[in-house]
Amino acid sequence: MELKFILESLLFSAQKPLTARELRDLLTAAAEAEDAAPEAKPFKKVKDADITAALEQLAKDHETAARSYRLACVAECWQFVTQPEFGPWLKALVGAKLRPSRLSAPGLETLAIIAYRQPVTRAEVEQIRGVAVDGVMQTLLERGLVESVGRAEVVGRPNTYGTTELFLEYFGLRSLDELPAADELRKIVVEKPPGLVTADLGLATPPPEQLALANEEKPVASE
Amino acid sequence: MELKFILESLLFSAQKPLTARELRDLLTAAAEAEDAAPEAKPFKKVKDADITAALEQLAKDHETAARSYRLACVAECWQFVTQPEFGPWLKALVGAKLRPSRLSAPGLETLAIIAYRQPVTRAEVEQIRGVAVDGVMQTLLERGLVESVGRAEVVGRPNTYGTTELFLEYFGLRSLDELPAADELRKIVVEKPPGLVTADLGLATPPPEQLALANEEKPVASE
Amino acid sequence: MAEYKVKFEVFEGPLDLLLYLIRKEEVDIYEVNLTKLASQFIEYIEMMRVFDLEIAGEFLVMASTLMYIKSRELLPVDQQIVVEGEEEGEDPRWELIRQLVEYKKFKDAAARLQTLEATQENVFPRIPIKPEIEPDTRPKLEVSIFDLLGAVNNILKRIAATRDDGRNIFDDKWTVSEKIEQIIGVLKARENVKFSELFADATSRSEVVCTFLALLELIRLKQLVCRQNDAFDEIEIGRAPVVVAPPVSETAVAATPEAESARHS
Repeated sequence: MELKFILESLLFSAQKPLTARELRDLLTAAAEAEDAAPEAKPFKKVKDADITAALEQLAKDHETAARSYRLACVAECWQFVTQPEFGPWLKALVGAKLRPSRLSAPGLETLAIIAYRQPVTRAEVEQIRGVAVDGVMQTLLERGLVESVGRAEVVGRPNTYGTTELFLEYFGLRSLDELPAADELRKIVVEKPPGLVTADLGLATPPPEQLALANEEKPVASE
Repeated sequence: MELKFILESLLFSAQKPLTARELRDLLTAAAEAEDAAPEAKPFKKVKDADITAALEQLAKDHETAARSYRLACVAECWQFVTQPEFGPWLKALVGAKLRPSRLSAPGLETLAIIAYRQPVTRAEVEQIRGVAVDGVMQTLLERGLVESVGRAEVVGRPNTYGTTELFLEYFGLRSLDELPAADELRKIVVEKPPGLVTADLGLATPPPEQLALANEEKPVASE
Repeated sequence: MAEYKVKFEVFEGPLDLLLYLIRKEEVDIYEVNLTKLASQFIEYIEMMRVFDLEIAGEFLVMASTLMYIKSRELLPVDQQIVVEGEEEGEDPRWELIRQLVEYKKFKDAAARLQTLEATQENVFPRIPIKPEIEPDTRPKLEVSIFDLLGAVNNILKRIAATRDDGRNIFDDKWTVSEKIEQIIGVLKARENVKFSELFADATSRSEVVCTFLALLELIRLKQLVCRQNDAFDEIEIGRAPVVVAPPVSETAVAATPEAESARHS
């Protein structure tokens, strides 16, 4: 019996998403059951790494099969889900998903900043957005998408914020590493052209190269 | 969008087995929804025959894929089920809890007689089993595995009994034709000697021919 | 007027308005004419004032920053003022560009999150049917009752074929409980036994029936399991993996009134 198919059958039948650890415990339980089937015994001490590898392989299998569903990993929990393009029919089947109303543009912007920059203080978020974020932060906290994760070692020791597991679930992300363009946005370094300060200030319009050229590199495209 | 994938996504997410008719109704509902997606509209009037063909194809697809689950049709209802060989692990998943209250041996035996010889009177069952079946019949009726299906055209017009759809589900059968050795076992009893039903009601033990004699004629199809 | 109001409400804040103005100019943020941008921005603020719209404080702060940038560009380098809190040599133009670039990236990230949010509304988890409805997780009766019934029926037919005087079988005194003990005895001696072997010595229909009922009872009590290697292979009977201390005989005897008077052959 191949490990990945056992895991598949478990995920296929489970009433809730399962972690690799939970799957391992189920394999152990099946091997240790009083009337354990002989074929269950070899999986008594299967390693976490083997389970994770099998799950990755399984997810790849299903991606390749390109059916109407796939094996998704959201917040480190594995689950079979349908592909989004079948939404219209599934809505007919189970009704629209019970989800809170969609986030507003300010809500999404604030959430994006917190997601990429966590842990981050409210002041830092406001600096990036250029506006106060009190109301928006309140909403995000109430919806459980962000939470206080500690205090910054600066004057006043303000709260720092980070995203929650619900955030990952809400957006269907496996982990924060799966955030689009995560590497780039975690630390945006906008290189300052060295010559800028001594620009020809008499000009009403700065010569483009002064603002545009960051060292030898091409400026980061804005779109 | 291919019909079979839509059906697949529905069956994959449905919390109960669905008939072809129910699937068709869902396609229609999705097409007629107030905010119907444009891609849902072409399936508004899809024919039953097309759905059945797509389902058969889908079942074949999954059989070929040979994964840990398959698409099964039981009592005209379609559902995804896991392959039996994964039972040991699924038992661990559901806490080793099997189907509630199994049938007793007399219950199974009585049920088998009814299944193969339906429509059948209680007296006929008793003749075959050689004991009174009142209690057992009661249990089977209460559990919805058998039901009264009519009356026999003999003295006293006793009730005749047959199996229900739940019976098929319980044993994972698509139809009565799938009963093991159905042909052979039905043959034995198809030709009831007209007088027999009332002839030996007093007998506690069945005369051997009733169980053993195979008739040469083709059995009457049960459906 | 209503049109403007709608428009202004769309802007999240001053940075948003600036990005909007830059996009309208169809230039890269790095190449924007800040002086022109400042004029346009202030024009919008004036417009908001004219239409009596509430202007958030941040817009006014940004307006003054832009005014400062604009005025600063009119001065020679050595006459430039240094704003309080601003590092020596910090160029407010650069600071603004940096802020706009950063903000733009997060705005784009927010748009991607919005796409994910909408997608997730159409992603449905599989919540399977509760396992007890699954036909294939049935108890470990690897051979169904119907297989057994079919098998015993074949044996009955064989007996009927070899014995025409079927009726005299009623002289037989076999009981189910005796057969239960017999089967247990056989399986103590060996791991498993073929279905037909159990019936091989049967001399009458009633003996076959008793043996069969005993078999069913033992299966029900989980003392035995029946297996079949292939669909049409002969059924094999073996001990169940876990043998519970057998209350078997008692149960069976109780169910069979004539047990006490039974005799062994």
